[in-house]
Amino acid sequence: MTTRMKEFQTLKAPLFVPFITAGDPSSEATVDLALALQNEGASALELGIPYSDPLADGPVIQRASLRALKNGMSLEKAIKLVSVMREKGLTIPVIIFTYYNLLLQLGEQKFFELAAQHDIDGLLVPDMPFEESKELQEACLQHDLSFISLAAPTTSRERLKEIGRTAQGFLYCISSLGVTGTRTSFANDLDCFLENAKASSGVPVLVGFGLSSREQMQQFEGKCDGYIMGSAIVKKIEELGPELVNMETKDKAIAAFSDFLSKVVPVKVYS
Amino acid sequence: MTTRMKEFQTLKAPLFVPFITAGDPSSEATVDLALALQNEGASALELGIPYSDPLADGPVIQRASLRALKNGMSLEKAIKLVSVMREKGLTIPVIIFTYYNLLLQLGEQKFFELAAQHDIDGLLVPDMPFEESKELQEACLQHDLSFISLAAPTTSRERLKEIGRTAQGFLYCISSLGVTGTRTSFANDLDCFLENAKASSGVPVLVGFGLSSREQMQQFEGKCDGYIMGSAIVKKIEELGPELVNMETKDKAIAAFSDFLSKVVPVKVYS
Amino acid sequence: MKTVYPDSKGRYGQFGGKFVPETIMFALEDLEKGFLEAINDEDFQKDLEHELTHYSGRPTPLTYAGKLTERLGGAGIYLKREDLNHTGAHKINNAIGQALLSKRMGKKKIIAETGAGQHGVAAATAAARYGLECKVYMGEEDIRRQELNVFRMKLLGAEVIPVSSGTRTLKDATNEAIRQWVSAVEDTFYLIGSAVGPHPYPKIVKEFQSVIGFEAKAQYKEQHGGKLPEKVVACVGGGSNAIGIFAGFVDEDVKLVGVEAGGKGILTGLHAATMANGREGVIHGSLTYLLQSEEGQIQEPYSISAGLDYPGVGPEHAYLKSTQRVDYQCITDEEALEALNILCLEEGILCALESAHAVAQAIKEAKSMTPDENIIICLSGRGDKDVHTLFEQQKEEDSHDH
Amino acid sequence: MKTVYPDSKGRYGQFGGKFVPETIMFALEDLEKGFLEAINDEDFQKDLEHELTHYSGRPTPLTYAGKLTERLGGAGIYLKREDLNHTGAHKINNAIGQALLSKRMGKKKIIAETGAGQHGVAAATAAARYGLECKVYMGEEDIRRQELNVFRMKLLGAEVIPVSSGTRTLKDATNEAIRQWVSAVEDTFYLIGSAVGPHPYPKIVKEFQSVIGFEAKAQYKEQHGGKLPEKVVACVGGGSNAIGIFAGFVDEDVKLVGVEAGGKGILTGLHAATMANGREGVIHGSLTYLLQSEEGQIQEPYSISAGLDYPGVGPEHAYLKSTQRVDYQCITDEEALEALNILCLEEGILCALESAHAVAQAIKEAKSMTPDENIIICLSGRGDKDVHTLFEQQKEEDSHDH
Ligand SMILES: Cc1ncc(COP(=O)(O)O)c(C=O)c1O
Ligand SMILES: Cc1ncc(COP(=O)(O)O)c(C=O)c1O
Repeated sequence: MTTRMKEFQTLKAPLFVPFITAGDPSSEATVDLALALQNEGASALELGIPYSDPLADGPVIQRASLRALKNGMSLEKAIKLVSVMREKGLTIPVIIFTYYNLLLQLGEQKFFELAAQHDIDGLLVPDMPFEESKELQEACLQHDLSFISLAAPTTSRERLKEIGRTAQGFLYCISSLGVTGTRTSFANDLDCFLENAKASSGVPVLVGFGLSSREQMQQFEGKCDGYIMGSAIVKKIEELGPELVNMETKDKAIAAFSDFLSKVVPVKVYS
Repeated sequence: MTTRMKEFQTLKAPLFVPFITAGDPSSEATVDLALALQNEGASALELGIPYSDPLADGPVIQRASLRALKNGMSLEKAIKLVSVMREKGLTIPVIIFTYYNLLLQLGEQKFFELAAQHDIDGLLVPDMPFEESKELQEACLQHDLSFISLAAPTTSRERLKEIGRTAQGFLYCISSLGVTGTRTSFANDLDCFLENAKASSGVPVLVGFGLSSREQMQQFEGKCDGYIMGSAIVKKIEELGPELVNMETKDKAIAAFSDFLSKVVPVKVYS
Repeated sequence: MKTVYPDSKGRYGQFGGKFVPETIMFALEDLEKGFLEAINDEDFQKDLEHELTHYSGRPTPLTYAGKLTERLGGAGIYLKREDLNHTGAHKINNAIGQALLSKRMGKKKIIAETGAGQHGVAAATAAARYGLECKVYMGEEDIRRQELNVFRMKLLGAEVIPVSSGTRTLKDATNEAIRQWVSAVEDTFYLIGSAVGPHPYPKIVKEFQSVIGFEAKAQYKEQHGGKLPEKVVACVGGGSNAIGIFAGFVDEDVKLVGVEAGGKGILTGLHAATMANGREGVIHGSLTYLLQSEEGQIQEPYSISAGLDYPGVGPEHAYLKSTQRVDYQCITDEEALEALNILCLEEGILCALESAHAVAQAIKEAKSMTPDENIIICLSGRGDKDVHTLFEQQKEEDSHDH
Repeated sequence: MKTVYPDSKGRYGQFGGKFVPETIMFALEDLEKGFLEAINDEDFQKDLEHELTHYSGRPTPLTYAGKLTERLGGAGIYLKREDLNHTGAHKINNAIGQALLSKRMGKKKIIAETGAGQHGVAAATAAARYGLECKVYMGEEDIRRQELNVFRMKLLGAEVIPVSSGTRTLKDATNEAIRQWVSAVEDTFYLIGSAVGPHPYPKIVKEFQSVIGFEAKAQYKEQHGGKLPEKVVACVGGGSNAIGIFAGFVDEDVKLVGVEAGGKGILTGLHAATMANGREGVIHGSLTYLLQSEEGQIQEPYSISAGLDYPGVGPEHAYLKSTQRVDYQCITDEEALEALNILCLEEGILCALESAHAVAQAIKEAKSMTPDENIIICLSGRGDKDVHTLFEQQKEEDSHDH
């Protein structure tokens, strides 16, 4: 585990982990957005790698992926971009969110080398369930990276125990069935699920998938250690896209983004 | 048998029986054409009744049928037209050439009444083969009409004997397989067929189907008693059609028709 | 009650016969001789059965339509699945039979008529399989409307010959095929597509289609402890699928229903309801019921299903109507379309528009029958060929709705 | 030599597995449990067999292609006639199996993906027959190209849902179906269309398609005094028809050949030759050979036959390639078209463009074999669906000629 991640784990609840897609609307903007997120209280950053076939993502992140792919973004470039962020002052942990195939094609060896060189803290592979991930999880351990595991309301209690037991960094609890994207109602037995998750794991338990407002987060207050927010943020970036890539409007756009964030980041967030 | 038909049977070879479609290009023209045919040496006239589905006819007569149908020609009207021809001086036998269905719908009774009223001499039903025609043949006999039978090169010798034996008016020997229409070569064993036909029948044996020139007829010289000519004549009528229905050009067209006939009627024809 | 027709003249009562030019009489006699020899030849029967089984995929199933039955709440519905035949309809039974007969008679060339192209494709298929040269006569109007079927026949190696006479449709193509046969009888076999035409064609086609009825009967009996169904329903264009399935049941105590195309309704004049609305007449060499003018000119029929719009009907049907052995009914375009939809939704079977007429009639009749009674429908063909028509129909309706 | 894969993780050697979001892991486990229970349940097996026999028309024939064999002058050619199935291809075997499984598992709703619409129609068909609600995900691009198949699915009562993500084709429709499944796993069954996807799908699809192979084997043996053919050839898109027919022969001494779509030629980059030209990667939850960019973005494949242009391939094929048990070859568009034509002309069978790839490969191989050797080709489907493509192709060629 990196020091950054260790620090992250000691932060007071509620933690806040936003997701953005690397390269959307541009590499430069991604750096600025990451910094803005940190400024507005992000505890860590999930940096999504654009993929042609993002099985776990809804339309908002699908569109972001397409835009980023058009900009030539790749797993390797995204990792390298983190060094730029660090140079500009990013200190929170960065978790690379990538579909397995991209990792497979880059090669695990190469990935770990790049991750070390560019100050990466964690890895999340949304299409690599627990059963398939043992080896990769161990390799991450060896390379000081946190392999972020996911659990869903449909995950059986036994599995949840196993997942929780070996979880690194934090445990990503999926708040609803379906893909990423903002939604208004959540799985019913979520409370019970979160209780079990917390009971089984020694790392912070974060809730994500479909969170788009402070009010939604408040439903989970006390039942988890923090929140992950993706589509709502990516959607805002989509809106601001043209302004973000225009030198003249960029600053105004970042300000608007920060303003938006200030309204959604969970209250009492440590910053 | 009518007196006209009896007289016809005594004419010296070669007999010449032209075919025209009633109502093509108009009822009036049909009368004029019939008279022109008589003038140019026709021994009898086959008056074709237009039909929607003329199974035994080639394209030339099919087209004539369509034209005549458009002019509203029917079996009944065609029969009545013969009275007009007679008034204008037609003395040769007239044979009604009709597909069976038209006769069936008119009703045999009605047909015989009309035939008697309008000086019809014979009946030819191209889709009524020997087996099916016994009753009709007898009915014709009773009504003094000659029922014209057909024989083909493919007709077996036995059948030919039967057909010949009961033939009325004349025996129509089909010179080639296929439908009506001008053609250049004829069935091979035609000589043999005609010999058998002559041997088996007591009426004149006429050859038809596909004859279009004097030269073709000469091939059969001495082997038959005469010729039937259809498509070649109907084609000429088709050509002259517009002129035949125009009062101003009608006489010229009839003259042209007569001129054409003078070149195709068999030589040494009795007139 | 055993059937004894047709008589030696090819008559079914007053119907049928051979009303053809003398030039083909010889060929018809030759054909009858060849046919009788063939069906009495064990080797021929074996070949035929082999091909039906191993090439066309017979026996076709008898499918119980459970959901449809439940929806109707009356008689049980069984479907004789001719749609599962190679090329998608019962037509191939006959095409294979006649093509094998042609081969046995030493005729290397076949000719056929076609309307929408179904029989043309079946004939071309059999010709390809048995190494025969094939010419298909098709009305110019039909060629224009059915370019894909024309293309398909060509793929199968057949020559498609446009017919420009008359109304340029099926009846004219049939006339032309007969005319052309006349001029080539020696080496050419005329492969007719339905139980129509001069004797012995209706008999031949019935023979080759009767496999439908005998199979269905055996299958039904096996599924029902030897009992017979109460009713058998089939659509009637020329009448080959109907006569084929009836063949298994006509000598039994089973009600038979033939369904003609009522088109836009009998009163509109736009229909192909030959037996409901035709008069006795001669078409394609056969005396039968016929749609015709007062004076006897043959009229163009209409139906949404191309396979039913024949102005005549096979002579045996005319006879079965005259003896009241078979009940003939009409189904309109609209009713057929609805039945097609229902069958699709309930059983996942997209049937031919022709067959949908039989389905529609069965739906009507099932409702007034009891659940212990059963109806077999002859599902003569699949609806793939009709999807385009249905699609256009839908678009039209949609546009009316707005 | 008995097959023992997949292992408990769904792996065929290094291939296969379940690379899916955690949210569906539960559903996959549930599915595997349900599947294993079903196939060990005699009643289920009886139901399945009943439906295959009495609804879809199995067994499909094994047709000896005598004229084709003679023309080639080499090995004898036999055709396993999946084209004679209800809806015209092997796809229905699997759709019926999975739909019955869905019903047995108490799931009243099914979802399916479709490319050109073949599997969508099969799924909608089975859904109608078994009273399931059906949603079919289809790329917007494919919807535009295949409006008649879309219409057909609607006729069958299915809802067709346009997918606008990615390239708006099959792979995206599959992604979307999986995504949607995630959000409705409780009452919804995902009916996948080929031997692809996360475990246990490849296993399930193989199970339901293996009827092809076992039938073919029994039929061949019966026709040949218990002997086996020398070779079995099948086309490979996702690989379901191939894995189905191979299932009957993989444990025997029979050469197996899988045929991928070579498109316009491997060198042009326009092809769907996943195994010839792809690298290991993950698609739709399965580790397999995959057409992808250097960096791992999935690439759009190309083939004239819509059913073969899948960028991945079932994991068992990847494994069978790695062990060299099966020989995988490529056939170009042009070769497939020629084979389709030849089969049409020689046997009167218009096969699907997909199947034509297998025919083309068999034609190549037959020539270098001896007349006492035999090849079975899996004729996976009929070509009716392709007539329009062939027609346009022909028009294009004709215009080049002038
Ligand atoms: C599927 C189908 N059913 C029925 C018919 C009507 O023909 P018949 O009355 O000869 O069975 C046709 C004719 O093309 C057809 O294609
Ligand atoms: C007729 C036919 N054959 C083959 C295929 C390819 O699928 P698979 O490789 O799963 O058999 C398809 C797919 O649509 C098809 O329709």
